[in-house]
Parts: sequence; structure tokens; C-alpha cells
Amino acid sequence: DTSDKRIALSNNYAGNSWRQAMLTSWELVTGEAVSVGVVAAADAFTTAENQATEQAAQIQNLILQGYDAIVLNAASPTALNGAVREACDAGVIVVSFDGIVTEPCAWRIAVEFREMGRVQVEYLAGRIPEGGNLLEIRGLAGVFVDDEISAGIHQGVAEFSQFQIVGSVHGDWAQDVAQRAVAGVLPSLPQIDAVVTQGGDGYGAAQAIAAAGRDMPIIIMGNRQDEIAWWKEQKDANGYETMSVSIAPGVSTLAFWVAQQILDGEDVPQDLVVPFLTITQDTLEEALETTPEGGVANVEYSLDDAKAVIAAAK
Amino acid sequence: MDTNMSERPVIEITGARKLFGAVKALDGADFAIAPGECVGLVGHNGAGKSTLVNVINGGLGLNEGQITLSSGQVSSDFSIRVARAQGIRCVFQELSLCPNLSVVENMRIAHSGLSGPGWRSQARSMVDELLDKIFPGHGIDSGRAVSELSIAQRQMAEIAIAFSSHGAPTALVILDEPTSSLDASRAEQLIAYVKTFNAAGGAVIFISHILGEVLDVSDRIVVMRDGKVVSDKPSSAFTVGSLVQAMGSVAAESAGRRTVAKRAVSEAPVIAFPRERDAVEFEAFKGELVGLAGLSGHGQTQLIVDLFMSVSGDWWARREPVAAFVAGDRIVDGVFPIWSILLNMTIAVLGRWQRFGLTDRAQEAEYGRTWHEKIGIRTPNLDHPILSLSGGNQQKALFARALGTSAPLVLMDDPMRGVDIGTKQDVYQMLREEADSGRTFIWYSTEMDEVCVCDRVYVFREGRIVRELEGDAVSEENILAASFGERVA
Amino acid sequence: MTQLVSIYRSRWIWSFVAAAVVWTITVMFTGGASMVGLTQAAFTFAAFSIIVGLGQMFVITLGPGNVDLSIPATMTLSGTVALKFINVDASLIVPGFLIAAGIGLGVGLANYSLIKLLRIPPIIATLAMSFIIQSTAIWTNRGLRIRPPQPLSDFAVGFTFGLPNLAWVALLISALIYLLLEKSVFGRWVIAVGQNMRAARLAGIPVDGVRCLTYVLCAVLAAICGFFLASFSGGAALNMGAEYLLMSIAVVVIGGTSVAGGDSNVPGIWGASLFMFLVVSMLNTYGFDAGYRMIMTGIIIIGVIIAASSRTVRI
Amino acid sequence: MKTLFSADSLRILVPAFSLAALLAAVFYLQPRTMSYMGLNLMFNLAVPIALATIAQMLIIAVNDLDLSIGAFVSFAACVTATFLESDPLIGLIILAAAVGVYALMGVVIYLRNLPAIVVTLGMSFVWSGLAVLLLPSPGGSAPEWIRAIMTSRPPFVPMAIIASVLIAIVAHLIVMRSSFGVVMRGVGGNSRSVERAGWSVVKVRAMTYALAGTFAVIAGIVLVGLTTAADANIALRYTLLSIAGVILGGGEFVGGRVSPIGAVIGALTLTLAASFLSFLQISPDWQIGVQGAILIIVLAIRLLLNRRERREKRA
Ligand SMILES: Nc1ncnc2c1ncn2[C@@H]1O[C@H](COP(=O)(O)OP(=O)(O)OP(=O)(O)O)[C@@H](O)[C@H]1O
Ligand SMILES: Nc1ncnc2c1ncn2[C@@H]1O[C@H](COP(=O)(O)OP(=O)(O)OP(=O)(O)O)[C@@H](O)[C@H]1O
Ligand SMILES: [Mg+2]
Ligand SMILES: [Mg+2]
Repeated sequence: DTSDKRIALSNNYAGNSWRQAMLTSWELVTGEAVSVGVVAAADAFTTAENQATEQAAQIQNLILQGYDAIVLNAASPTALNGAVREACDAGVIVVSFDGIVTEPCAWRIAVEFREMGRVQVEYLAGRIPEGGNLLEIRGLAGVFVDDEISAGIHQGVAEFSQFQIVGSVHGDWAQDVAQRAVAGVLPSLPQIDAVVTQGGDGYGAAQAIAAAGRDMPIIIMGNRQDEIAWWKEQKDANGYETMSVSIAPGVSTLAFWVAQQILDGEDVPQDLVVPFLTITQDTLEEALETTPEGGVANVEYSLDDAKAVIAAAK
Repeated sequence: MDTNMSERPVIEITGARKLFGAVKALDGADFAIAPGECVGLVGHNGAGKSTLVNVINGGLGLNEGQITLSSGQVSSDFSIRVARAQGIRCVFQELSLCPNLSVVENMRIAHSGLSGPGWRSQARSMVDELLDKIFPGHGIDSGRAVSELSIAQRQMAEIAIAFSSHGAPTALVILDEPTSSLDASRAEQLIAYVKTFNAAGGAVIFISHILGEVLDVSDRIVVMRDGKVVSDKPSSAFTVGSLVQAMGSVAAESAGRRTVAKRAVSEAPVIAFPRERDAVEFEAFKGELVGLAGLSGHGQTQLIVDLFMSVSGDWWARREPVAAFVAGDRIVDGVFPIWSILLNMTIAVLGRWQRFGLTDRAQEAEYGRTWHEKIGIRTPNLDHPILSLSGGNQQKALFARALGTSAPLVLMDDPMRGVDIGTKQDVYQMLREEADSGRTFIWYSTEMDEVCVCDRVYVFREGRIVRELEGDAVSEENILAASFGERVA
Repeated sequence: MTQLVSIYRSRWIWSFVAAAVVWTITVMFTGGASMVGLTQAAFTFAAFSIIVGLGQMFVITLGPGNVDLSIPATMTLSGTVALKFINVDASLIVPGFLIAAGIGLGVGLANYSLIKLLRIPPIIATLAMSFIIQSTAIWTNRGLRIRPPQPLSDFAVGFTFGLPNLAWVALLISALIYLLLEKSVFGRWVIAVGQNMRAARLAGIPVDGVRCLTYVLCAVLAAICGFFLASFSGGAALNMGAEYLLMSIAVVVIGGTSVAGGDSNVPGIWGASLFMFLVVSMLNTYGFDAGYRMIMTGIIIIGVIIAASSRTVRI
Repeated sequence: MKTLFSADSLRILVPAFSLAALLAAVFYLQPRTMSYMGLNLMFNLAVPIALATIAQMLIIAVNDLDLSIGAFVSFAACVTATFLESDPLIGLIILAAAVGVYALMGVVIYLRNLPAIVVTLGMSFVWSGLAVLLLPSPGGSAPEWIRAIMTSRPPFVPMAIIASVLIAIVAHLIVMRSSFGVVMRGVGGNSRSVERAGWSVVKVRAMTYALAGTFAVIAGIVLVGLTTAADANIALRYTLLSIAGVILGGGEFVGGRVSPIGAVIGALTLTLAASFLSFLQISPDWQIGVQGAILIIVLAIRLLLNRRERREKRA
């Protein structure tokens, strides 16, 4: 019975649509859970700036407030370890997701970011068997997710050696930064056959390439509604084909249920894996319908989903 | 006092030439000073006095000329460091303490040897002792930040620091217009101290535009004109009149008071400024020269600033202002340091020529030409930066800024600081004419004869107006009495 | 006079020289083939930094401690609200633009009220304000991207006479700002306040009015920039202004405006904005890793400032 | 006529009062914080911020502004988590060299009369780049000794409080009491008069920058001691935090008017403000905005106290 337990969400960033969708999902699912009395409280906390130090302080405050569990999307996999350790020492359950932490006492709901990078190249190998030139758009330098996805992409390129990366820019996971960076290198690049991305930057790349008057390469999308909408437009106009892959913001609700299960005394392995959300040519229309205007393709998880994930990990 | 000229001079400069672009600030000047001597240095604004001083203290290198040290050795690499090692200290025309530091901490800046444990108490006792000696009753807490002191107190602190010695003895103190913001009683105290300092073998260079003072304090007077030394004689050989002549100005006429017609009783003042704490209500009428007197630092500036703020807008400016202000503390209150002289002169009148909010360069330049001539700013070109002007000439530019407006009220905060005697006469004349034509002047001054030019005078003490004097009652005697809180018969 | 002119000229010419050098090196990579594309991209993206830079320049001219850190948040809020209001309806473009500008006006006034009424130093006041604006932006739309109407986005990505439309917009704004700064009474007042605020007040300048208007001007320009950036990149994102916090300061100072206040420069902002875009493009083109790229960016910025300073004679 | 407080003591009193008020509010909201553990948890992350704030304050004392503090502390943290842990000697050499670069920066800025803002902005790219090269993805680990110090539990008073007091005292002795500190502040107040008194301003500035670099290095080491690992972006926020801390602590941007004790209190206040916020439980939309509001309120307290003081002075 967890009806007297209080769970907190510690979030390091709220400044993009993915995070906003994550917070909305959290509110939706936990609001329901609190009202039916599954848990006593499930509050969300966001830091003003995306910084590990600030989030560490936030975690320490959450410990002081006596939360029983902290669900954590971390700014850094290692820099929060001190604070997470303190939480564990104080008897607080810590479940990290998306941005996970390496501290052993915490639970991790990991996304296989490496695989997410690799499948992009694999997909391209199916589409362009003869291979070609890739433009890689990376995220924010020095951040773990960026490093992982990029490593996955490079692994894919090693595997399918008909592809080579001819340009690589950092788009900071933001449309406008990606657009700016791509526009800057594009004039110097040879013909581009495909663009591999990390999410949140596909539309910006498309805009930049269109502005340069080049042939549209296959751009791997990142599940944002504007990307999917653009893809649909292109598909209707000229049969454009691509894929879209990203982690669903609703994973926060999965973390919530996992935390609830741990509090409930369930034996949960420290490391869980959640699949990423893929949109293909066939599921395009469906995804477009369910995704809010300007938002991100999403799924929310139920208690049963969580149990299934836990069972799979055992 | 007898000076022993057989002794080696503390420092000797021969054939000094210093150019700033086209301006010959020094044009072959010779200068020497012996131990125990006080040399007065006078000359019109821009004559080159401050430049000479800056050469002696090592701050400026010469284009030509030779500097001989007290050892008799010719110095080829004369610098601030060499000068300080010779025991040369300087009080600059512009206040040059660190405003954020206390007086004690400024002592530390002045004496690099003051360090190690206990330096603070050592410095404090040194500076307190000197302050008490030079300016008895100075009222300065040497632990306070300089910025919290009044301008007169800062000046006193700077003087005391310059006379102090630690390590190398102080051989020569240069005072560049040290009394410009001191009232007469403080100036007398300083002069008395300079004499004891001389008696103990120290040398002093004393620069001032108040000629009586210079005659009083110095053994020898050097007169400069246009970068050259034009006269160098014992002070007994000069009178105020002959000094003025030597400087090349017109002979000073005595600054008499105007005779003004009696005011109608019903006339409304141009400005009234009732303050609770004042014993007498402040009023000024059309066409009047109102003086503010009293010892310096007793709240006169505050009243002038308050008056100005009350009649000019923080949010909106009129095309023609109601009041204009002439700063005395020019660096803090007046000058825009990176602008040219012209831009500094026109900023208050700019609105007059605006069309669709745009300025009119031609009119602006014309205005500059007019006032350049009218008030005699010594510079070949108004496009030079304002800071290239000598102190007195900067002051003239500020005068031009205020007088050129059409404001019916002009507020002046001891504006004649460092202005030479010739120009002063011209300005007095200008003020009288303007007042006759209906302008009102409110004029704070630390110099008694300036105050005595006014039609009516308010005397300040401890931040309050304590007395109003009018007509013939405006006299040095009455003003002093009121400033010291004595009843006047 | 001529001496002064030459000093001023050499101050900002350096940012152009630097931009040209970097441009040449980048173009060399493709043996000149990327000339047109790179130039057009540079002008497109420089336009944004120019627009916010001009506002920041005015604020920085007000003297030490004056800087507007609320620019990114203002861009986000104006872009979000305007596009939400327009809601893909082409007939509402003009009112939407006015709403964006109105938001700038509001932000500027709010900034200055904090500075004036609560005497909060500008750097903190605008930082605190930026948090509030950012929250407002989140609250209005929760980060959903609304697309701009077709004519607006066509305009934002379009070209006229070979130059991007946005560069023309930036040129127009620059000309107005130049007039304001160099030829108007207001500009003279701003520069006076930047040199010595007390002296400015005592010279009869309405200091509060001038400072307030300056902050408003900066916020309005940021808001306009946010509006165009959102139209250009297909919708407003919550983090879309983040780049422009340091960028706006960098282009102002690299462009030759003195951080000590009272001395500013319009053309330099163009040079600096082109330069800042081209540096990143050059390093991207030559395929440096992120770490080396940052190091080189830093060294190049310092290099340009040092080169410019050797021609700068402080009087 | 003596006033109650001198400007200097007021510089410390006002921030101290804000801190006390905020602390009282936090105790009221969450009584659990009123314990050894509570105080330690609330304040331990303020220790590196306090160190960085002192570093920033030193730079501000000589009228410059350092926009690279955050990147530099991140760099120092990366070195600590990598070299200092594995090869202490090499780690120390790298850190010492970094301090040397800081001193050099101070010299170059002065000799070439460069705007410190741009030079430090450029350097921030350089430090970030070096940090990314050291740790392309987050990791490393804290040296045992620093971890031991930072997690030690002295009797009665938590480590965080002891460290803060120690930092304040050491900085106060250096900046306010020592004879070097006087010359340093003199350079900020009137560098011309310091020069005229025969000092080498270049040397003073080089030493000031080196001292600032040293404090920033210690901030990086302490930070790693708390977090156990580092990443290249770990302390970027310190740049703005440290500036805010200095101002909150009563410092001013120009004129050498700073207060080390105030700066430490400012850093603690900023940290506490964030805690206060999380105890308030506000809707996520407005959490960021309320941080801004708290900043404004804390500074408004400063205004109230200043007003009172002015009245007393007049009476
Ligand atoms: N840095 C400078 N740049 C250009 N010209 C200068 C500079 N300093 C002084 N001058 C010029 O040198 C001349 C002499 O100036 P100086 O300051 O020595 O005069 P002064 O005799 O001290 O006058 P005052 O009584 O007004 O203080 C003036 O014409 C002045 O304009
Ligand atoms: N009501 C008062 N009672 C006592 N001291 C006062 C009062 N008002 C001002 N003072 C003190 O007088 C000093 C200078 O005040 P203020 O600046 O108004 O003088 P001032 O007329 O400008 O003198 P100056 O000749 O230096 O320009 C300050 O130290 C101030 O503290
Ligand atoms: Mg002079
Ligand atoms: Mg005064």
C-alpha cells in the first residue's frame, strides 16, 4: 500500500516541447493516481536553468521535504551522484529516466540511445543500398545523450560502410540552432543523401536545405509534430519517405509507476530498458492525428505497462 | 626667510619643451627650487603650470629639456618612481585620492613601504597627527571612505597625505591649486603650515589663482605665460597688480557691487525653496545675483542641486530649459570625458536646433565658435577632447554650456575654481550684464570677494541657511560672523 | 577631426576584416563553389544578431553595469504569443507583429521599473525579469510550436535582389538606429548619460526618460527579432532565444562599442554578426571536433579584439 | 555627527539581513531544515558558489567583469575529476598553469586596453573547449581526500557553514585588511592615482587575476568533492550566479567597492532562495518565474534598508 507515500519529479529543464510534453504526461497520469489514492502526492519540480549543480541542490531540498521517492530526469549522469547518494542514505528511493544517473543505489530506466543512433543508419542502408553521404546533426556538446547517440551513428556507419559522414554540426537539439548550423556548412558540402539526427532538429535541417535549393535528402525525424507534418506534406506532394525515432516523453509516467512499485515493496531490478518510439511511413498518419499541434508524439504508460517492463528485466 | 641658494636645488629643469599635438604646453621653461623654499607659480589658464608640475613629478616625459636631481646628476630616465625616490610629492589640481578607500588606506597607496602587521594603525596615527597639525578642527574621521567626505575634506586629506613621510623623507611638495575648494580660514591654516614646513627644510611649489594667497605664502614667485617663464623674482618684488600684469591679463578692477533698484514688495520670486530646517526661507527674484556663503561643505551644493532637480525634469526635457547649472566639481558633476570640447559645450542647448528630433551640426559648430571667442577657451580646435584642456579652461567650457542656454535661472556651484583672474573679470562682467537683462543667478562661492559681488547673500551653517544679508550688509565681516554662529549686531 | 575619424573608423573596420578573412578561408574549402550560398546564409543569420545587437548596443552605451539579459526570454515570448495569435491566419500578420512589438514595450517598461523603483542593478533586474517572461511564455502555450502563416514564412526565408529579406529588414532598422544614435538629440543624450550620469542630469538631460526609452527600445527590437526568428524557423520554441544572450553582447563589443559606456558603433555590429556566424561555419566546414571548435572560436574572438585594439588610441 | 552605519558596514548588514529573513521563512515553511543535516544539505552546494563569487568579486574590484568564471570552474572540475585524481602532480601543474593564464589575461587586458567582457567571453569558449576535450561525456571521479573533506561531519556545526565562514574570513583578510588588498581596491577606485603613487598597476592586476583564478580553481575542486564526478557544462551557471552574488552582497560594478563577506552571504542567499522556492510548491509553469520574483524581493529588501539608513543619516 503506497497511499501515504509522496513522490517528487526532479526535472532539470522545461525549455522545449519534449520536456513540456513530459510534464503534461506526468500531470495527467499522477493527477489521476493521486485522486484515486494510489499515492498521497506526486509533485513536479523544475530548475530555472539546465545545470547539474542547481538540480543537485533541488534534490537535497526534496530530501529535506521528506519525499519517499524522487523520480529524476538528470542534467548529468555523474554530477548528481553526490546528491543521489545523500538521498539514498536518507532512505529515499531514486528512479532516474531519460537522463539517467550512474550512482549504483539509484534505479535506471534507460533508453538505448546507442541503438537509436544505429537503427538510423540501418534504415538508410535499406533505403539506399548503394550508400552515400551523410550529414550528422548532433545535440549539445559534453552531454551524455549526445555522445551516446553519436556513438551509435558511428557504429552504424562502421557496420554499413557504404555510408560516410561528410559533415557534422551541433544543433543543440533546437530547430533554430540546427537550421543555423546546417545553413553554415551546407554550401561547402558535396551532395547529401541523408541526414542523421538526434531529435528536435529535423525540421530545421529541412528548412536550411530547402533554402539552399538542394535536393531534399532523407532526413531522419525526431517525432516532433512539425517534423511529422512536414513529412506528411512532402509525402503527399512527392512521395517522400523517411522514418522518425525518439524517446516518448511519457516515459516519465513509466518512471512514476516503477517508483510506486518499489515503494510498494516490489523487487525491481536496478536497470530497466524502455524501447524508443518509432514512426514509420505506415504509422505516419496515425501519429500525426494523435500528436497535438506543435507538440511531440507521445505515449503514456500505465501500471500494467510498468509491470511488464519490470517483468521483462527480471 | 632666507634661502640658501648655494645649496643644490631639490630639482632643476632647463629648457623644458612639451608638445601636445600642435599645442606647446611648455615652450622652453626653466625652473629650479631649493630646499626650504616656497615658490609660487602663477599664470593664466593653460599657461602650462600643471604640465610643469606633471613633469616634475615624473608623470609626463619632456620632448626637450634636461632634469637635474638634487645629487647634481642629470636624470635621463626621469619617472614617477625616480621622482618619488627623490622625495617629491604632489597634490593634483583634480582630486586624486581613491574615493572607495578610507583616508588611512589612501595613505597606504601613497607609501608603498607601509605594509606588514600593524600598518593600519601606523598609517592612521601618521595621518591623524598631520591633519591635526595642518588643519586643527578638521573633523575628518580617517577611517571613513573618501567618497563620504565633502570636497573640502577630501582636499585636506590629500594635502595631509602629501606632507606625510614614510621611509624616504619628503623633500618637495607640489600643491596645484590646493585651496580651490577650501574656504579662507582653511587656506590660512595651510599657509601657516607651509611656512613651518619650509622652516624645517622642505620645499613647496604653490600654484593658485588667488594671488593674495600666493604673495602671502611664497618666498619667490614664478610667472608663466604660454608655456614660458616670463618672470621669476622674490615675492616682495610683486604686488597683486604687478602680478596680473606679468601674467598678461588686464589690470584687475575692484569687483564692486551693482546698484540695483529697490524691488517692489509685491514682486513674486522666480524661485522659492522653503525647507523646514532653514531659519530663513530661500527666495530669488528676477535679475538678481544671489550669493550662497558660509564655510565650505555646509550644504550649499546640496541646496543648488536640489533647486536644479526641482525645476528640471527626470523624464521629459523642455526645448528651452528653466534652469542651467555650472559645476564646480567638474569631473564629477560637469565633464563628459570622452567627448570633444564642442560636444561638451552644446549638450544643454542641443534641443534649440532640433528638427524632427535631429541635431543641426552647422548651428552647433556656429555656437561653439561664438563661445570659443566670447569666453576665451585656450585651444586651437574645439574638436579636441575636453580632457586635453587645462582645468580652468574646462571650467570655461562648462560656463559656456550654461550661459548659452536661454534659462532664466543659472545655478552656479563654486564655478570659478581654478579660473584665472583675467577670465574671472570677464565672467563677472558677463554675469552683471546678464543679470541686468533679467536673468537670475544663484552663486555659491568659497571666495569672499566673489560673494561680496552679490546683491543678496544667504549664509549657511551645518546644512541650514542661518542668515540673509542684503545690500551693504553683505560684507566679509558679517558673513564670517554668521558662518561661525555669532550674533551680528 | 580627421584624426578622430580615422580612429573611429579603424575601430569597427576590424570586425569586417575578420569576417572577410574567415569567409575567404571557408570558401577556399570548396575552391570557391560555396561563395554565394555561404554569403546568403551569413546575411540571413547575421540579421537576427544585428537586430538584437542594436538594442543591446543602446543599453550598453548607458554605461557600466547596463546590459539587458532578458533578450532571449523576450524573443521567446513575443514569438510564441504573436504566432499563437495569428494562428496560421495570413490576415492577422500585421496585428500579430504589433502584438510582438507591444510585448517588447511591456518588457522594457517592466525592466526599467525594476531598475528605477526598486533600484535593482540592471544586470540582475533583467535576469530576474527574464525568468518571469520565460514562465509567461511557458504558461501561454506550454511550448507548442504554432506554424507561421505561409506568406509570413515565405517572406522570412525569401530573397530580394539577391539578399535575404531579413537582411533588408536589419538594414532598415540599422539605418534608423544610426540616425537615432549619431544624429538625434536622443542619441546624444544616451551617450552623455553613459559617460557621466550625474553630470548628464545636471546638464538638464531627463535621465530617467532616456534610460527608460533605451530599455524599451532594446526590448522592442528583441521582440521584433523574436517574431521574425519564429516566422523564419517555422514556429516559436521555448529555447529559441538562448543563443542570443551572449551573442548580443559579443556582437556589440566586437563591433567596437565601448563597454565603459558612451561610445557606440552601428556598422561594427554588422561586421561582428557576420563574423560570429562565419567563424562557426568555418570550423564546422573544416570538420573540427566540438572541443577544438570552441577553443578556436575563443582564440579567434580574442585575436580580433587584440588586433582591433592596436589601432585604438585611447585619449 | 556620526551616522549609525558607515557605508562599508552597511554593505554587509543589508545582505546579512536578507539572508536572515529568508532563512526564517525557510525554517517556517519546513521545520526539518532547522537541523544539522538540514543546514548542511541546504548550504553545501553554496560553498563552491561562494568561492566562485569571491573570484568574480576580485575581478569586479578592479573594474572588470569575468564572463568565463563558469566555464573556468567547469574546466577546473574536469581536471580535478580526471588528472588530479589519477596523476595528482600533473593535475596540479595543469591547474597552476590555468591560474597563470588568468594572470596573463589580466595583464593583456590592461596593457592593450581591451574590454574585459570580450576577452573573458572568448576565454569561456576556450575553457569549455578544453573541458569537452578532457571529458567528452560526463564522468571522472573525485579524489578521495576532497571527497572526505566535503562529506566530513564536524561536531555541532555542519561542514557547509564552517567552509562558508572560513571563505568569508580568508577573503576579508586578503581584500579588506591586507596591504595588498588596499592597493587592489585602489586600482578599482582610481587607477591613475595608484599609478601616480609609483605602483605598477600591471603587477597589481596580474596578481588580482591570479588570485581570482586560484579561488575559481578551488571552487572547481570543492564542487567535484560534492558531486563526485564532473562534466564539461557542470558550472556554466556560475558566471551569472557569481555576478548576482557580488551585487547581492553589496558590491558595485565600478569603483572598487566590494565586500567579501557580503559576497559570501550573497552566494548563500541565492542558494537559499532556490530552496525556499522548492518548499513553496508552485505550479511547474511558474517555478522559473518565481525564482525571478524571489531575486527581486531579496533586492527590494536591500532598498528598504538603504532607505531607512538614509533617513537615519539625515535625522
Ligand atoms: N593631455 C593633453 N593633451 C593635449 N593638450 C594638453 C594636455 N594636457 C594639457 N594640454 C594643454 O597644455 C596647455 C597647458 O595646460 P596646463 O594644464 O599645464 O595649464 P595650467 O597652467 O595648469 O592651467 P589651469 O590654471 O587652468 O590649470 C593647455 O593649453 C592645455 O590645453
Ligand atoms: N544637516 C547637516 N548636518 C550636519 N552635517 C551635514 C548636514 N548636511 C550636510 N552635512 C555634511 O556636510 C558635508 C558636505 O555637504 P555638501 O556637499 O552639501 O557641502 P557643500 O556645500 O557642497 O561643500 P563644498 O564646498 O565642498 O562643495 C557632508 O559631509 C555632509 O555630511
Ligand atoms: Mg592646471
Ligand atoms: Mg560640494
